[in-house]
Amino acid sequence: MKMEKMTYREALKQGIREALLNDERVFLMGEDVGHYGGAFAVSKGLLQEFGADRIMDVPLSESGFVGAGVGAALAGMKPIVEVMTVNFSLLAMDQIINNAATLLHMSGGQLNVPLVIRMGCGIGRQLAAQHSHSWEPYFASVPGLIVLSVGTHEDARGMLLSALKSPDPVILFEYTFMLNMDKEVAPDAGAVDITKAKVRRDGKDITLITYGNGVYKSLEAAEELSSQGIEVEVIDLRVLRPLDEETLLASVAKTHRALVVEDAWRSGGMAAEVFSRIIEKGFFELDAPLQRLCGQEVPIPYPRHLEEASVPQPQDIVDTIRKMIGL
Amino acid sequence: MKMEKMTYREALKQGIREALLNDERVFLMGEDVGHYGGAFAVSKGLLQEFGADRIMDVPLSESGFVGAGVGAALAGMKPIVEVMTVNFSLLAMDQIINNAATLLHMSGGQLNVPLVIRMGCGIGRQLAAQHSHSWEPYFASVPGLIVLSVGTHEDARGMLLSALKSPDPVILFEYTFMLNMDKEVAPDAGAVDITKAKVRRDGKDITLITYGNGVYKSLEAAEELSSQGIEVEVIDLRVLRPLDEETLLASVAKTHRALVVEDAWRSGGMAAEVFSRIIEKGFFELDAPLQRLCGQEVPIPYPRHLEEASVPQPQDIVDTIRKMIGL
Amino acid sequence: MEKRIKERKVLTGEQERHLLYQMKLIRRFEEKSAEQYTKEKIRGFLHLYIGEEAVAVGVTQALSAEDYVLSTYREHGHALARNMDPGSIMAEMYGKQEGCSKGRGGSMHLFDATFNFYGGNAIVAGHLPMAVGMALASKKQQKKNITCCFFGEGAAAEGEFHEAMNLAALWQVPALFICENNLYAMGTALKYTHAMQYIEKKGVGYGIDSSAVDGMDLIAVSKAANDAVKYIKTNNKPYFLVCNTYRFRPHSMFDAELYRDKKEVEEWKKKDPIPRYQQDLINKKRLSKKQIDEMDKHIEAEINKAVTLAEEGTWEPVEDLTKFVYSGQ
Amino acid sequence: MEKRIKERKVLTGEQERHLLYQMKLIRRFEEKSAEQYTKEKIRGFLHLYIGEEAVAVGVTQALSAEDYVLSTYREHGHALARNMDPGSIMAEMYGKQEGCSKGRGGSMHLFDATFNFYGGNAIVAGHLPMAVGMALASKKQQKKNITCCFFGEGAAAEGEFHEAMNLAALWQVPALFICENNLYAMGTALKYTHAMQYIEKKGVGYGIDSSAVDGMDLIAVSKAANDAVKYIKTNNKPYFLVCNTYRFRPHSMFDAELYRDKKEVEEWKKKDPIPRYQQDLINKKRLSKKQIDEMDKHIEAEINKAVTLAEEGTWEPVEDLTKFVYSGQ
Ligand SMILES: Cc1ncc(C[n+]2csc(CCOP(=O)(O)OP(=O)(O)O)c2C)c(N)n1
Ligand SMILES: Cc1ncc(C[n+]2csc(CCOP(=O)(O)OP(=O)(O)O)c2C)c(N)n1
Ligand SMILES: [Mg+2]
Ligand SMILES: [Mg+2]
Repeated sequence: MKMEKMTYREALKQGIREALLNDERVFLMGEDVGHYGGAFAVSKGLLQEFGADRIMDVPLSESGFVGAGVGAALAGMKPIVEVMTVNFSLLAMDQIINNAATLLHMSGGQLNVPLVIRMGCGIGRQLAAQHSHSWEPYFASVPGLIVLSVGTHEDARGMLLSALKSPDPVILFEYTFMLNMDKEVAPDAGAVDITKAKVRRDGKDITLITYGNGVYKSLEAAEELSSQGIEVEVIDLRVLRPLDEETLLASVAKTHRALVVEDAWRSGGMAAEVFSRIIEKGFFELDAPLQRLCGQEVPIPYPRHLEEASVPQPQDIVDTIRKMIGL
Repeated sequence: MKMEKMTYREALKQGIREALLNDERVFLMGEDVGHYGGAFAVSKGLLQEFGADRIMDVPLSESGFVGAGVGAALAGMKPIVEVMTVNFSLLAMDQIINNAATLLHMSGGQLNVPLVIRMGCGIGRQLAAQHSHSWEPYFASVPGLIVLSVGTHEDARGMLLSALKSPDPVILFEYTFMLNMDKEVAPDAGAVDITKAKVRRDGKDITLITYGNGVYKSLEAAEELSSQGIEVEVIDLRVLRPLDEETLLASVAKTHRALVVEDAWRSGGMAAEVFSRIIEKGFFELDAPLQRLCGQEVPIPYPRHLEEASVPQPQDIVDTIRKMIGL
Repeated sequence: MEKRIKERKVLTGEQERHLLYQMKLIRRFEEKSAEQYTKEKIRGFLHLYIGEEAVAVGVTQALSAEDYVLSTYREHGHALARNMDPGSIMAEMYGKQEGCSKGRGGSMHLFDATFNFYGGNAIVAGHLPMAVGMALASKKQQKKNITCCFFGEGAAAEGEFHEAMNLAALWQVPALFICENNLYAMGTALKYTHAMQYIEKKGVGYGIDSSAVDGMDLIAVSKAANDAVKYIKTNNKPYFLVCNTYRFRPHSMFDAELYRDKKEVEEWKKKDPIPRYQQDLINKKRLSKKQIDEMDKHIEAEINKAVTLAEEGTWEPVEDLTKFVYSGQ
Repeated sequence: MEKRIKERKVLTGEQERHLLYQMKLIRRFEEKSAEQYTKEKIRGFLHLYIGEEAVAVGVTQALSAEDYVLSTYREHGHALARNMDPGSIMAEMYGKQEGCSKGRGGSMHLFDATFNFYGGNAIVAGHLPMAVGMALASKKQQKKNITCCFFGEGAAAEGEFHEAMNLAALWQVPALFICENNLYAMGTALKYTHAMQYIEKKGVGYGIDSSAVDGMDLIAVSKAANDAVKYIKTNNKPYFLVCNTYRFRPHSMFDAELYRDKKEVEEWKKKDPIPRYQQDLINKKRLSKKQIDEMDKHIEAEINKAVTLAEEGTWEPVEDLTKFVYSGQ
């Protein structure tokens, strides 16, 4: 496949564009997706290309337009609803959990909700306590949802397309921190598999499990460790719900040690659930306690040095793994 | 101390009454707390006793009145805000997380929010998918909140009083399933310690960690197991945030096995976090994998038999522990 | 509603009798439900619509089969007015697989896609945004149907009401918002819920035309609903209709009714829409004593059939517990 | 606002010059902030208020020191009008410990309890319910202060606006809601945000008296705010004032302004409240050329002092990262 350098932003946009071209039922709605060009310029130009029926600017009313997305999905459309950032998602949480995730069940299987909700997510732009949240774990605990985390450019290009094939609601977390990052992507790369976690780097000494902003940070740390002779297997969870236990357990069965890295608050993060799955089915494979590097238990502070200290950095990963390996 | 038989409902009410008598700044506000007498009759008679300024009926507007509670707390009051049930709390989640839990930090320590939010919670009345939620874990993951789970009559009587002493926001989960249960309580029992988990039953063979609806169910199972010669140590977490690791670790160091029981959905439940704490600091004490009995990954169905199958029952606990012990 | 079309639909005697039949069916169905609740055949929350029948029937008669209907947890009336099978509703309340939601939902969650009946929502005002979205889909698909959304006056205090009304108006979607103002939200009287108690005035803030109607008068509701539907189809805009009504029964089976006077209830019972309409039809010679008897008998038979279906219905096996969480399970 | 008190406060020349001073201070402070942003001294989101100064200054002059003030992420103007120290604000934007929020908050989260300035809220409309609660507390405590809450026209589409307005009206709390209608919510024009674009009409649905004022005219805003405060204190009721204004700058430093015409911006700049008021004072002989120079010099000195304080400020040690999560840490 011919590869091309592309920002994460561009990869996301190409995914949306392809989705809009593929299926007339698809439309994008969200705050500032149209005239403004998207809060992070992801949808820039799409209004001009597809018109106001397919690229809908909505008022500030998260519960309202997410709920409208649920309704439109029920009635035969394939809405992509952008909640500008996860920070505002709490306002729509009732619609997501009590309606989107629950209607199929409450109706005894009659009503499925083929809705995709995209949210910018995460820390890293000095946006402070109300604008730097990592709430993937909340959504990942909800039966009825499929929860995806876009940790790489490949997934930025393809996950939306896969999500749109789902008859059930999908939450797609995108990471604003990565928007300007350039990587090689196949420009005609299509939908990706959204049932599996992915081994992003093979290794034999320890398993590092991560997602989202953690992926490139972990790969960076793994490179550094490799130069020190430690081979880290890096797994990108990708699908936060339902979790792909198999891939995790297979890796732990090989390395016998695991570290989970994430930006989300430590208590109740994805790491806790990953620990539990490994304990339940892979306990006797473990040579040492599982460890986690998570977000600090603090609302994210504004100053750069404190913001950086709030979430694991590549050097923290390197240091932790060296200790775990006994160096 | 003279004991008296009292329903869980009555114990809650006595707590609220005492709080109102103790401090003029305290007032109760929530949907139907006044004229209706409380959705579950907990506040029946209080409007008549304390008047409409202290017992305020509010319109259906969860974000509005919870936010008003935050504001009133900022301005020197001590509001007890009742969110009728946790099922409606998502509508107020932004106020709880982005304001109540975060203002102290964002303001650099200037603004504390001495707010208590009570919510009816849990499963057990055939109220189906939108009315049977167990979302303690969401709140327990939020820095800045103190999260309490009222699993016994003693705590029903005293926890609110303790919560009102906190300068920081407290979420108090009450369990509608227990409202009519009768137990012995000291009628003059006051505030309880809200920093510690509590060993509700001593045992040497296995540690059972639970909270909320799980407490009496677990004690019932423990009695049954005791008659079979297995001594279960039952720990009621009580304080879901910040978790009291010490009590957990001390028990595991004694029994070397642990089971966590809760009604909340399995993925991302409290059990996952409890597992993690034990793994991190007590891994080498463990003789066997930690196990958990949690809510099934399904919106709660209406029919009794399916509802019961959705959460762990005493018999499930007995069976699981027997297997864990190797019987 | 300046531009509202004044033209009236004239009903045949048969149609009129059918509306009476529907109101009576709802009434009897709910009385039976209360009985079955007392026998513990039905559990959970049961919210009766008794007293408000003219609203569901009057509004629903204005709709076509293609229109989408959404309602609250107090939705037996709407489901029956929509011609859903009483048996499938009773079975649902029993929690049986033969129920319209396969027993998963119970009283608060009636769904039947074949009748375009979309619930059965128990989060107050949670369905309003969904209704806007369904209407938006119709507009995008150039369908001719409208979306009709029922909710209480209590719901109008929720932020979702505000957001949904504004979105509907902005997008000019074919949505009919029906506020059933029964003066109470559980035990909280209108005056404690809204600073502006003429709910229809809330339309102003959204540029949505609105009106209020006596919800105890089937003829008035029917006319208002017909007008509203015409308005929506002619103007391609939403409409907001407030039906002022009253529930004769407690909020749910758990309610001790401490918040209202028995006398008030008795006063409202004098406005009972069923005897009123029945008398009206008798006066107009559209209904004979014999027809009434036949109707009542027919209803009794329907109710019995429904109960039998529910009684004989089957329990879903526990092994299927986690079905219906994802599609294709 | 029928019952509105018509009495006018007459300002002295000194007071008038102070208002001009405040507007200019805000303007220069923000121009400096933009500069410092470009130099990467300030990071995160920076939302400038330039163009809207008459609103913050006109409204705030009507308040007393005891009144509570809440605002949005676009709150430098309000903080400065409230007499908070420019240095503590600049230091906050630098992220230094000397900042008004100890550097934890940045531009979007200015707080200063000594000035009864309660932020600095970056969730749109999230502070409206809080404002109602603060006013409620004043009422319960029989304090005489009011709560003043600033927000944008975009915020008025959120459900929180609806809930807060209704609660304030129901409880009759002393709250002044100030909608700064600058015609855009980020890049979304008023017409895409509200079906009813006369925001003040939304008061009707809550039974809240309201009015709109030219927000580019300091005198008009001041009068309207004085009237509103009197109204609130006389009637023990909330009031809703819409100030129609415009932001001259992009929404934030990230905004490419694709959504509006340069010409539109230029048109609005002609209404700039600062030269307008300055000329007005000159015409009225309340202000001399010399006084203007002195004022400008003074402001320059203030700004320089603020920058120096920020530059010389200290970083919080990383070890303190988890401070301020719970009280007493
Ligand atoms: C968001 C939410 N808050 C609270 C409740 C509890 N509750 C159920 S019905 C009800 C009253 C609703 O009143 P109204 O909208 O007037 O409808 P009615 O029951 O009178 O038909 C309340 C408070 C709920 N189901 N959802
Ligand atoms: C709940 C929420 N949704 C979205 C955003 C992103 N956002 C920040 S400011 C803004 C526009 C607000 O417009 P308006 O209320 O008119 O205030 P203005 O910025 O014009 O002063 C948006 C959409 C947010 N901060 N909070
Ligand atoms: Mg009602
Ligand atoms: Mg604006």
